[in-house]
Amino acid sequence: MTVSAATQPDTLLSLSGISLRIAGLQILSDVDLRIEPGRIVSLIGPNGAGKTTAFNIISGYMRPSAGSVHFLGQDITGRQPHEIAKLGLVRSFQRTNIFGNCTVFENLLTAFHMQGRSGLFGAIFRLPAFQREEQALQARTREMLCFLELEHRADDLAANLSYGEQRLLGVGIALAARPKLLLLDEPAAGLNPSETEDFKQMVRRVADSGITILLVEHDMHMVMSISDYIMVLNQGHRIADGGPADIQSDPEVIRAYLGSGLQRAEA
Amino acid sequence: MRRLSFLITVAALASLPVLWPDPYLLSVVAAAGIMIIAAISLNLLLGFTGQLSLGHAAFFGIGAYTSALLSLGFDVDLGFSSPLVVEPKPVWVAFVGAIVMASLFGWLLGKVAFRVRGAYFVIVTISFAQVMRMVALNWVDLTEGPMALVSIPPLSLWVPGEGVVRLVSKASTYWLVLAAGVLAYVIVANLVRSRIGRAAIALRENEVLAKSIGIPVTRCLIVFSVLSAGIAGAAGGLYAHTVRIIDPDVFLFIYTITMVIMVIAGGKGTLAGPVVGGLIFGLLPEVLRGVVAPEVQWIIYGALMILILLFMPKGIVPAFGGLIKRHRISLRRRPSATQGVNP
Amino acid sequence: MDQFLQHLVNGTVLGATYALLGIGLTLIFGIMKVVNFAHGELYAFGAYVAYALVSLLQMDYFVALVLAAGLGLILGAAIEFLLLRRCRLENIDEVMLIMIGVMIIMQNAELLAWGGVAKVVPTPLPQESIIVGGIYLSPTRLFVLGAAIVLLLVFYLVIERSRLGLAMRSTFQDEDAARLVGVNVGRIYTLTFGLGSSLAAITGALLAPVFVVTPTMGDLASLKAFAIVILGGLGNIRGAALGGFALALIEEFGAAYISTAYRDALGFLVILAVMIARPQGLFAARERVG
Amino acid sequence: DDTIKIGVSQPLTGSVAASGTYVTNGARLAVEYINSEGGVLGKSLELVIEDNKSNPREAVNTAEKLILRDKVPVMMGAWGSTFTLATMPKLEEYGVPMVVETASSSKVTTSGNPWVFRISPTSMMEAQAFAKQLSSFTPAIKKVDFLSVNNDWGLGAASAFKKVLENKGIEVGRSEIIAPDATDLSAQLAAIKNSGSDSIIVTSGVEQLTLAIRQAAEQGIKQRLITTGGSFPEPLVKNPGPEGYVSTHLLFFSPWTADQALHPEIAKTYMAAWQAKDYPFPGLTEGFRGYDAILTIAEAIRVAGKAEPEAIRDALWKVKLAGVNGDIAFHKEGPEGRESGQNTPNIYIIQLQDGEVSAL
Amino acid sequence: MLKLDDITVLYGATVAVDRVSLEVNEGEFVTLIGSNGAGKSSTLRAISGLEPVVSGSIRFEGRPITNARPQQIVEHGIAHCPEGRRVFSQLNVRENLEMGAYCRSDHVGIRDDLEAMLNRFPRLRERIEQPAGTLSGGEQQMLAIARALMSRPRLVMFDEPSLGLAPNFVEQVFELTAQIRASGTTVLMVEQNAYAALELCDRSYLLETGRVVLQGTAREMRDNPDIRKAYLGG
Ligand SMILES: Nc1ncnc2c1ncn2[C@@H]1O[C@H](COP(=O)(O)OP(=O)(O)OP(=O)(O)O)[C@@H](O)[C@H]1O
Ligand SMILES: Nc1ncnc2c1ncn2[C@@H]1O[C@H](COP(=O)(O)OP(=O)(O)OP(=O)(O)O)[C@@H](O)[C@H]1O
Ligand SMILES: CC(C)C[C@H](N)C(=O)O
Ligand SMILES: [Mg+2]
Ligand SMILES: [Mg+2]
Repeated sequence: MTVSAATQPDTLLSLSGISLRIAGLQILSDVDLRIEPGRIVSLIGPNGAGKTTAFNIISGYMRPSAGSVHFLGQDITGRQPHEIAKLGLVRSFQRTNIFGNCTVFENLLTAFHMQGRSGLFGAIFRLPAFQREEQALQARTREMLCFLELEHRADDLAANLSYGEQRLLGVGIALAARPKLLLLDEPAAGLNPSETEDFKQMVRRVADSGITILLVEHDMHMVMSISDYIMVLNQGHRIADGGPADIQSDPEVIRAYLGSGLQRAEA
Repeated sequence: MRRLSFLITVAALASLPVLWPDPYLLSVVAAAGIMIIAAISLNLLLGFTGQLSLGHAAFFGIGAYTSALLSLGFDVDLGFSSPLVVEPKPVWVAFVGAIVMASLFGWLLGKVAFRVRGAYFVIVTISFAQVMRMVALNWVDLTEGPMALVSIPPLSLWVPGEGVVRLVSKASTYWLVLAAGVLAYVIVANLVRSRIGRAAIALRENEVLAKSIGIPVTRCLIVFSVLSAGIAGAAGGLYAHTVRIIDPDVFLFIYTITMVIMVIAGGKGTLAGPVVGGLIFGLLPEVLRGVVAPEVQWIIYGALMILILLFMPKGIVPAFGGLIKRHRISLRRRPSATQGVNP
Repeated sequence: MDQFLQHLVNGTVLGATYALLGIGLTLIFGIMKVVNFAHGELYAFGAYVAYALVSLLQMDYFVALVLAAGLGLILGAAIEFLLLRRCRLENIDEVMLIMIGVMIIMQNAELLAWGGVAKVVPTPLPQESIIVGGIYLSPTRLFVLGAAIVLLLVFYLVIERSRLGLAMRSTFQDEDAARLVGVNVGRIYTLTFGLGSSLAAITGALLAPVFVVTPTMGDLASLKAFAIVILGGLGNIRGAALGGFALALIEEFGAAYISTAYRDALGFLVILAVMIARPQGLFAARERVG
Repeated sequence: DDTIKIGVSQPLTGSVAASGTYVTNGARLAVEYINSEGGVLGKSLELVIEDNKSNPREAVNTAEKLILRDKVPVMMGAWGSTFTLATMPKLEEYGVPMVVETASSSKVTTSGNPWVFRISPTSMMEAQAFAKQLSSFTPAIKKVDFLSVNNDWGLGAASAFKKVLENKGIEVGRSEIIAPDATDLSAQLAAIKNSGSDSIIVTSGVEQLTLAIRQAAEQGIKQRLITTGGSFPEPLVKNPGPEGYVSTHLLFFSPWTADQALHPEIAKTYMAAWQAKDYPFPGLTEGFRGYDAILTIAEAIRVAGKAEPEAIRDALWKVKLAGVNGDIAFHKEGPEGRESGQNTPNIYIIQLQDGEVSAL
Repeated sequence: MLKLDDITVLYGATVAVDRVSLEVNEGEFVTLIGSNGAGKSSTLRAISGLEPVVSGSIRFEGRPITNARPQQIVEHGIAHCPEGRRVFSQLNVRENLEMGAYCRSDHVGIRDDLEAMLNRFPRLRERIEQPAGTLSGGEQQMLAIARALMSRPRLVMFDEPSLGLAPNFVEQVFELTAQIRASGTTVLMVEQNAYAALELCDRSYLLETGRVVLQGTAREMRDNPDIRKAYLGG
């Protein structure tokens, strides 16, 4: 199944047999995953299970010791992050990542990098094509600001935003890169329940606009209510996968991960 | 508005030789101007990509030596059967050769150096400049070593009605440097306010994030490295043909330091920074000369530098320009925003 | 063979002093992250202290050594307290430039005080070399070697094994967190910078009778110290010591068997090679990637 | 104006700072002396001193400053052959004469610059003077190695000495080059150590001479050291080296044998003034160059009757003067029509043994 | 035990904490809740001396500690487990824990406490020689908590200790805070997870844009309709 998954036409991303060892530690062992377009998939698991590491491997920041990653039918294992991003696979980060000394507007304008074409000469000589493109990118940046509801912050330095706004901006930067597949690493961490609710709505909107989402999140309330499909990692192994209902009742998942925290998520 | 004030400034600068035709003054300002061009090129790397090159004098020196050697001609025995003989070339050909050669080294160093970042990058660039200095010092057949390359021809220009004139007068040197400086400024200004300029800034601010949105970090750095080296090489070429002597000490660390001082004190990552910093620190020694002993001049120079940094940590231009709002607070690291090791 | 051993000995002696310079800078640059281009000036300062005390005040050389270390400590601490404290590592370039300012000031102050003429510090030890199996060992250089090795050990133990060393490393990794566990961060800053400076100064004083004392002697010393720290892996004391010996031996053997002219270039060439082959530095620890 | 400016370009910092400082001090003494005697043409002399930082590019810079900014009508400089050669085109560009007090490369006077007047000897003159005394060395010199600084002076001196010594049938061995600012010469010395020569001719500034002698002793180098260029390494006076060890030095003024100088009274005036200022004793062997050069310039201004560049240049040809080193007068050298002036100075060879100096 | 009187904290011109007064009694468990940017972390930072207080006063056990140096405050018996973990990334787990006991000098006691921490967090024992920077987010959080406890504080302040932790571990951490409190240590906690916060604590303060807008017992707060709406998500 795993090998053929890569070649199945309706597969956007597939991991087959991904393993990683660092300094004698087995961080990931033979992980398989298949994501179909248009869905919201979640990756959950206890701390240190290897979720962020899996993201790092998918997005090209780390190289697996074994296994391969296919995106849109291409083998992207070991490619550079920026090459992978070009193909339409973009991630956000567990720790907030923004361009701190740039304004919010500049942050987003920069994030539209891949939508631009103009080169060195166009820039130096300010050719008409260059000027047109600049205009267009600025317009799109303003649209994105509206989508994120950050218009009033446009000219503030990103570093001066509150934590929640920074997380939002982080996601906005990833969105601006126009991904086909968006990887979100704990986007709701540090948001309070009502903020999380708003955020969840935003993720829905993004998904509705045709972007496939792979989510890592410890907020079970959000995960269970939003995901089409969930995979659970524990100590680098996949211990379960399926729909939210299956996962919530899986005894192993409850033992290793959910604990009684689940009840609270359902409250 | 911005364009207008820019034009007025240029016009004012261009009229200096008419208003104040003292050859000594002009030569001092021209010399500062050459360093300013070098500082502008350094700012491209340091200010916009955030990569601190402390071997920048190497590109300056390579430009100077290339231009000088091509215009003087040389023959060296490379250990093959026949020696390599290069006939003297016209000065402008030599000058273009200098830019090409410096850019080439910029590319080479970029390839090597950008495998590493931060302090390691700094040390690679320092090492590069040191090695270049040793070559210039010891490859006596080519460079004359510590004996210096002398009698380098001046640049010349075809003037309608007068034919080809050698640009030896202090005023013509001044205008030449001014023209080159304006060109360098405009290139850099246009470059950084573009998609590729933003990419560089992105990578200065947060490399991990820049990669994630598809910015080809290495290629972007190399482009900037090549351009920066090319401009520095042009400054070196200008230097060679105006001072008309060049020795291995142009590779000395202190020249890089001078450029760094100009950029950071002026305000790195701002367009006007290197110009303002360059004017202050390029002309300061001249202003102080005659007032106090040379050592005291330098002590004042150092002290002024420290004071500027203590009171205007972002440099002069941002401090006065109000372009960027109060930075001290925002730069305080917020724990969540910076630790980029673990994305 | 004699020649080879002679070079080995010369290289080792030089290496010990490089190692001292290197670990001094490791404290300041590797651990504190201050790009300290004045390090070489503190080295020159130590040499001038030795000159002033020994040649002018006719003081005993060994007393002068101790005083050089002490004055280096005080000067370094003063620099940190007066200049760096205000901008506490907020901006690496700013701190670097302040230290360049210090470098310019110190170098010219030396020039003002002593002139550009090289100064000679007489050695207190016999000038006649000891000959062991055809190898010439100058007593002065042997003393330098011994002193350097003792200092290296002491500092290694302090930084890697003591509570103070742990506090130093913590402080520069996360200042606020260090405060929160009760570290007097200000004192650690001043002390670390002072100790690093003191090492530079004592190295200068140790080498003063071996070479001559000039106002520009610090320039190359700074660059080499950086090279050593990088070669050893940033912030790694053992690495810096090994880096010091490595650089000196490369220079010595390179000069002997390849080219004397390119002696100083060799060290830098090796750095370029190391950076291309192993960007993390020769002895550096692995870090989490990505 | 009631002063006449004289531009001085000397290395006050950098690799040969010691010598530049000595020469500048000598020049200062001469100016004090002349001014105390009433000056020149009723005006007092004023030195405008610029540091050329032991670097040829800086030397050019200083010349421009002195000529354009301070408008000096005549210069003295620039100690090193390399610095002097670099400065020379500026002399021609602005038409200002310079008295060269130290530089020894033949190129200074043969390259056809009519604004250059040299009072110091060329390396060839030194080599020839040395050759005349070869018989007084015991054991005799059979094979020599060279340790030379990597510049016009060091390389020029090595080739002049080689040519002369080879003519005398002496074998020439290794030639080791040192960078002008090197402090560790052990690798070069190690290369020479077992070369089978009996003498090493060392050409460099006083700093490197000091290092070479000390490091040679540390490494147990057996050869006899012979230094050229007129510097006398300071520490030798205090720490004369191992017992019985002889070093040989080519000097152009020997303070130990001042009474044997051609004009002992001038030499003594100079020495007294030097000692009155408490300048270091070994500097005497170099300070006289500045002293003699200023005497020469002052005399030329007197002959010219006005302090203008061209007049001073023409007058320099007519100068006949008694100096510390001996008689000073210029003969023509270099391509016809563009000759430079060259003086024929005296050269002394002294030997140092157990702290005692003797003339050869 | 701890008493804040009208304290104000500024960042440049931004008022982060605006005349906040609050009180924590010996043996109590108090929480601070409020949305992002409300000034919760800044309040804790002011208590532990990391941010200067421009007006107002802070007293601990009757002694004034306003603007005292952080290390004095630690010595007085207040530990602060900061927001965002802040472990010493290049020190290994053991060294991080040793640093936690920096202001103590009872070697035997430190050793026992270290052992106790490793028993409580077996995960840390597995990673004892690993540089803290390479730990996963959750592992770092455990380390930060353990490090704070190593100083044997009488009052411990946690700043969002559950951030980034897996549900079962959040559970454990909250149990741990309860245990800590049960063992006689006073606890002041900032927490986004308002459900949990209000379940655990005795009393709570609600901060909004730098001010205390509401305070009361856990029960009162839970029952407050505004709080239910804004912070409990419905
Ligand atoms: N460079 C490294 N060296 C050693 N161990 C590492 C390295 N990188 C990651 N690890 C280990 O790999 C494991 C997985 O880490 P990862 O960050 O992927 O966890 P995670 O599932 O994202 O956890 P969390 O939910 O806490 O963020 C952890 O135990 C971590 O300590
Ligand atoms: N270093 C800083 N520089 C400038 N402003 C800051 C800084 N730190 C915090 N602020 C601002 O101070 C205010 C209070 O911040 P604080 O971190 O105390 O909030 P918080 O309640 O802890 O929020 P969160 O739940 O997001 O952690 C916010 O508006 C924030 O933007
Ligand atoms: C000392 C002198 C005899 C020579 C001088 N140093 C020169 O370079 O020519
Ligand atoms: Mg994670
Ligand atoms: Mg907070």
